[in-house]
Amino acid sequence: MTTTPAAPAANAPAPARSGRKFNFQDYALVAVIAILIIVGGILEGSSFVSKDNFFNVLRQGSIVGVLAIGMTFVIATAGIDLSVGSMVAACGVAGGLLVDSGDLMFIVAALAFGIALGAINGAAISYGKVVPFIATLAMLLIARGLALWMSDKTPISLFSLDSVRWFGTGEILTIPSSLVVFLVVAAIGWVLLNRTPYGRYVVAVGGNPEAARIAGVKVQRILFSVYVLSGLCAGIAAVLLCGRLASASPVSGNLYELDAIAAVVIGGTSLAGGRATIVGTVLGVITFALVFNLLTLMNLAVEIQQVTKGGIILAAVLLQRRSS
Amino acid sequence: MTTTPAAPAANAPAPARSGRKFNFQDYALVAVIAILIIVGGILEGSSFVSKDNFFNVLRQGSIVGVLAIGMTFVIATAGIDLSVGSMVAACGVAGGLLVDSGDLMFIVAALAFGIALGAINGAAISYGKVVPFIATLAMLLIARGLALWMSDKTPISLFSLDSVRWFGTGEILTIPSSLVVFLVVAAIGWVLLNRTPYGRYVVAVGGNPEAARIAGVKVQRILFSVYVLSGLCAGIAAVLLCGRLASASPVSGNLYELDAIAAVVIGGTSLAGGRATIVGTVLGVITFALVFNLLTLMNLAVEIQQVTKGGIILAAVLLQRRSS
Amino acid sequence: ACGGSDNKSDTASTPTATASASTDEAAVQGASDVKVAFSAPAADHGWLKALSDNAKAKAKELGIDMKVSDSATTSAEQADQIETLIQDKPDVLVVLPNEGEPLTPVAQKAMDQGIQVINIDREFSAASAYHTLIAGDNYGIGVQAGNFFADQLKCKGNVAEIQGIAGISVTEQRSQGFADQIKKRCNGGIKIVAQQPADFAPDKGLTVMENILQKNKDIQAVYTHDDDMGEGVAAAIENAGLQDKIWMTGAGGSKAVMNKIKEGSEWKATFLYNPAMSADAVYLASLLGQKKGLPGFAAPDIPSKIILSATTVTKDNVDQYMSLGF
Amino acid sequence: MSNDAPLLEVRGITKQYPGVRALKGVDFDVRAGEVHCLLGPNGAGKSTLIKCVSGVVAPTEGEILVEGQLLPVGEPSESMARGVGTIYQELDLVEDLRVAESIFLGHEPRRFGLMDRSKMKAETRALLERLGHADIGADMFVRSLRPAAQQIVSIARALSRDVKLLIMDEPSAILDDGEVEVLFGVVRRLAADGVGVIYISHRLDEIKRIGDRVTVLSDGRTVATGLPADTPRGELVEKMVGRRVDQLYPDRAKGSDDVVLDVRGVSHAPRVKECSFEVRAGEVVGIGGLVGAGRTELLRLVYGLDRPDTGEVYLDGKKLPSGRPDVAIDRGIGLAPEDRKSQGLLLGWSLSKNVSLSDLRRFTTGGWISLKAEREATGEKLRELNTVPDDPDRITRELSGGNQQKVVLARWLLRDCRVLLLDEPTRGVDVGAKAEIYRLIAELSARGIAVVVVSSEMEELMGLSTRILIMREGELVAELAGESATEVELLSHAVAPTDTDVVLEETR
Ligand SMILES: Nc1ncnc2c1ncn2[C@@H]1O[C@H](COP(=O)(O)OP(=O)(O)OP(=O)(O)O)[C@@H](O)[C@H]1O
Ligand SMILES: Nc1ncnc2c1ncn2[C@@H]1O[C@H](COP(=O)(O)OP(=O)(O)OP(=O)(O)O)[C@@H](O)[C@H]1O
Ligand SMILES: [Mg+2]
Ligand SMILES: [Mg+2]
Repeated sequence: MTTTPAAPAANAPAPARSGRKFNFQDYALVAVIAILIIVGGILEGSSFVSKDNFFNVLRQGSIVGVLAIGMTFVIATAGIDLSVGSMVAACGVAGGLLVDSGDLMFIVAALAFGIALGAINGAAISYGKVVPFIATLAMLLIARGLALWMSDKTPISLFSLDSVRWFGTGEILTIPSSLVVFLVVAAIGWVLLNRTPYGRYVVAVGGNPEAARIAGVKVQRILFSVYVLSGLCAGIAAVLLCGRLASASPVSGNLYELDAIAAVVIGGTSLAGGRATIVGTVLGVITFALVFNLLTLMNLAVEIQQVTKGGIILAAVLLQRRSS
Repeated sequence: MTTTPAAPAANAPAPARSGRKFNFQDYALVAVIAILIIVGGILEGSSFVSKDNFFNVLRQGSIVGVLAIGMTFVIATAGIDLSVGSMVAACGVAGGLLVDSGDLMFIVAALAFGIALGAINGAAISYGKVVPFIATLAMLLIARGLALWMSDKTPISLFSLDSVRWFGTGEILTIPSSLVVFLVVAAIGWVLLNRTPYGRYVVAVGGNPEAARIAGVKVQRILFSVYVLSGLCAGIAAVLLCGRLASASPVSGNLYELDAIAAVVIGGTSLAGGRATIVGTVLGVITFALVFNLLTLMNLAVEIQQVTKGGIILAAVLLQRRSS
Repeated sequence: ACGGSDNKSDTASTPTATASASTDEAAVQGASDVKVAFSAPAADHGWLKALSDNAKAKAKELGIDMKVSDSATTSAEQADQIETLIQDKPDVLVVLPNEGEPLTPVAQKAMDQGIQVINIDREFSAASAYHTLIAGDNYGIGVQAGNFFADQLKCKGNVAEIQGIAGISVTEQRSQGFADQIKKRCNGGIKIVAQQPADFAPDKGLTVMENILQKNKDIQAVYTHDDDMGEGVAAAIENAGLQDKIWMTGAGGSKAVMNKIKEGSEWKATFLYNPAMSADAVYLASLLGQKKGLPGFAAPDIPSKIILSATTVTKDNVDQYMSLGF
Repeated sequence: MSNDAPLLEVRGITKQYPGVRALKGVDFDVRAGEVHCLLGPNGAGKSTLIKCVSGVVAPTEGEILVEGQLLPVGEPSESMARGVGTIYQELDLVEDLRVAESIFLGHEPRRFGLMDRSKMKAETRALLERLGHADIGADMFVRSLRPAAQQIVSIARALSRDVKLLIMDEPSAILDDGEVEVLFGVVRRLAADGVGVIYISHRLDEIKRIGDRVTVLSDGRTVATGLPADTPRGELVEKMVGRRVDQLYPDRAKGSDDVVLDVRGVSHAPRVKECSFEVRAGEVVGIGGLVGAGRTELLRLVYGLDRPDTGEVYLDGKKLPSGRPDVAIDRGIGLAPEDRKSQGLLLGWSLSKNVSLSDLRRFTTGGWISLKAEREATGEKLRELNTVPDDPDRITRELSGGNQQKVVLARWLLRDCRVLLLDEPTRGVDVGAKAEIYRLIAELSARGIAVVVVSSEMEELMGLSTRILIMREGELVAELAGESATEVELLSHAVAPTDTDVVLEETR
């Protein structure tokens, strides 16, 4: 094989570009988290910096966290799913209708309902070619309406479902079970995204759908699937939430979509599609949960909390920019 | 602003090449609106199909409508402004603080505050390079926090401000004044977008920022400006809303951003940027206002309303697809 | 500014001395030793703000260093906040839950850990999840309103009902009480021709009412679930120039609305739902933390339920209640 | 399959785009083991034809047979399954993926349901080595590669499947001579193994080096088919353009004495090092060099798109602020970027809007754009360039590659520039249009405009330039007079001294 003299020039800047798995943005978020912990430690001492509280933070983050994993896939395709919050409520209520059939049926019903709603989103977007924003906005309304209607506008008590409640409040080797679920979902999400052909297709569809189609990727099928995935995650989140509250409330999950999207985006996944990181999403979820926890501990008035939270988000992202 | 006779004249050449300007999507929305009116007429008769009610619908739509005009520019650059709802509340309260200084000061303060908040958004996004979603999400929190803080969480009565109230409740030649304001804003927006270099630049930045920069467009300045514009529109919307309520409430404007974005997107402006239509936005606003009005008139239970609203949105967009 | 904290070491060392003092003072004196935590949904609305403020003011008055969390906008968030609060092991936890049902488990958890829970307003679904409930009477508001409408309209006419947030107990109870009472009193004489939620938001109240007025020109009165939201409804009525034809009522008891009732306007009444109940709750917490009963009560323990009556405030008695307005 | 049945047979294909009939009944065939060249002017329908075969677009009428069997249309995965591998004209990679992932997208080797990444990487390395580019790392992101390297990845991708028919749509447009030679080696070997190849190019000299047969397409029809590859160049050109192109290059620009553009010691690590040069009014300065020498980056620095680490640019003796292309334009500089698709054009816009973007103020009175004046002026410029179509309301995306290039040029014709920077202005442009662009450059310089042309075609530089600058690894290493320069001379400066002999040997 002849190597032409021109060849070496092609890779000149290459080395700098390689080790990009754990990228700058991730590092920056780790820094943000570290700063939050230090500041929190100074301001609030051991009520903030303690194993107990950290588990508490992580357990709190796990519900939005599960949604954010599904959302990462959706956003990787340059889509968006505004309906996850409402779907959480609808899935919980759907399971709650079967409260007398026991724990397993609750879980099956919640997940199945999530998959079904997600499939409607997916069908409208991939086959119906409706813009994701509009399709999932419609689903936001529909799922909330269904939740209210199925529950007759009253929370359903799940006090009798011990296993479901365990998901919200139990522990595995001192680790909160909802955190374990979140980590498992995140791990599966990571493998799916980074180690399977499916994950490559998702990113490819988001990055350049036409190029993906040319390469033989079934673009519509991939688009459809990510919304189903997001619906499934809503079902899982519903189980965690209902377990935590021991009831299925039709008004729960409100605005979770914003939290989930924000966590995904701050983690470094691009809303324009084509770039996705599960590690970043997990860090994003932790960042938001920490900020929320810290502000609660500091006991600031709600308006000051809001301004501070907004300021921290801006600062965190600006810090990311700086470092990358 | 003087209306020169040149205005209609310059419009003239359009018909010759109109194929592109008033596109299929717009026609489809006109069809959707027609269907809504027919269905509404059948179901609700003259309480729906009446000049009074149509003016009512349009007056109600005008607040979100003004926001949607600003949002059209933002989305044309492939951005998004989640903060408009909160900014409306903050602008109203900012004006309300000056309630004793009279109508003019109220209006000046509301608009100035909107411009200021918009400028913060714009600076963070264009110069700080923060993703619009995150920057305006932060502003959503900050503006709401400011509104609560400045108002001490209590609505401020604006009963004494007759001119401000006129914007909400007055009429010009039997046309509700807030509708007139909306139409004027829309007309200015249309001219700006379609007939001035600025509008071209906005769409160019959304379509291909790199190509726009190479062609000499000052990309950052344009990005900055659209958020200022959106902030200004929030200020105008605040004047209309406060005028109607005769008070400035810190909790008002909640979720207006979703309504505004939905109206823009259903109107045919692409969330990916590079394509924008003011006519579509106006039609989108009217569509949503009609749906809401009809559902309220029908006095359906809230859960059924939500499901129906979601269904109508989906159907409307699917109809658009079909016809284009 | 309050004596309680000055005497802190005294009271702690000589508990018998306080017992001989008047019960009320005794409560105040020992209060600063009681660790109280307070949780309520985000105080971004007039009534909730008043509720939080009253609790904080009372705590200050009693010299209690009270941990407060009042920024949750969802039940799950509030559950999280309560989890955070009980990590501090307070003696008493005062909670106004966003929703009763979903927050019962955390309250139960607190009780199980030996933290006494005082439940404000929205009742937990298990009696074991709280020591004492102090609440306004949402169903009672509906009933009072039903009575007021029945009297004013002489059991004949069309009314509209502007509700709060669909699917939460406050809304459902205020609605149910009203429906039940007018049915009972008038048996169909009063018709609810429109019934729509407006999420406790004035701007939504305005829009919803405007639409309702388009169709229902023959409404005589409007029953609204909240004073703040009602202001939007009132604006719709005034904007349509119907303030002489349609009257309305609120709920809660804000100063602004009481003033309007006094002036004479479309506002005819509001139904007290007194946010001072949180102050009472904090006071009860201070007693509970010291294991004392209610002064003047024979029972040695705090009652398990205190339901405040839903007083009807009209032009006739508004002056009497003005000071309670928020 | 018997040897005489063609590998590919296209029968009566037509393709109707909204408003355009791109193919008007084309018959075409490829035999196993041959390299069939497809020629034709811009917009002839070459890309459309091969897209029908590869399944990217569905033909309106007609049928396609592969090995005698009907091919389902409009489904890329079907075509690939039947052994059709395609290298498209426009880069078609997902830039967000890594090299190995791009190459195996859609047919990843798997193990236990997961991607077998080590196998993928090993095969990627083998493929890239075969193409002479062992230097492209399997783990690099496609986005981080130069266009030429991306093209190599595209080629590797087509070869990563078992192809029976390999389609190449202008693969050489952004490769340098050495890379093209390696590619030809690979193609020859594949053909020897019985693979049929369709080869599209505007570089006519390549035809006889690689091709067996030639088909000429023009305006959606086959105008000649089955020509031998050694058909004289003039004849091919005549068939394509419908006329003789006697003189490709107009008279050489003379230039004057007044320096318009003065670039002083501009550096931008690591691609541009201390470059200084002057351009005089009425002069055409060519910049040559190998692909990746840093020419594009140099133009970007002059234009103000990037900020130099050191150095200044003077226009008419006045310093240009760095990082301000808008100021550069105001002062009279224009740039036609190398990658028109991603940098030059808004593909969704009409031609008119694309042409006028840098000079909107001309049509604006009282803040109001006169659409009529805009359309007239831009239409005129498009016609001057013989753009097809020249309707200013057409959407740019729908134009063929060469015509899109003309739209970019029209923008700077509209604006009266003092200095024009043209980065590979004739890339992907047919001979006829090339001649027009050369004529245009000559006209502009005759009007006193200073023109800088970056090109990878040495012949073009020699034919056009008053002076030729040679860039190597970020430095300007030589200046030659356009009239007297020879290809060997240019090349010897362009490659590093130690490699000179090798290159001269290989390119002959
Ligand atoms: N998507 C499209 N929509 C409408 N017209 C199109 C589209 N794509 C191509 N065309 C038109 O079809 C014709 C053939 O284009 P094609 O790209 O096949 O030309 P080509 O021979 O490959 O030219 P070039 O040498 O410039 O690449 C042109 O007139 C072009 O404008
Ligand atoms: N390794 C690289 N990674 C990313 N972009 C690169 C790389 N090398 C070059 N580029 C970009 O690719 C384009 C061409 O590169 P450069 O300016 O180095 O070469 P050139 O001499 O213009 O060669 P070419 O013939 O490829 O245009 C420029 O836009 C440059 O910024
Ligand atoms: Mg082509
Ligand atoms: Mg180049």
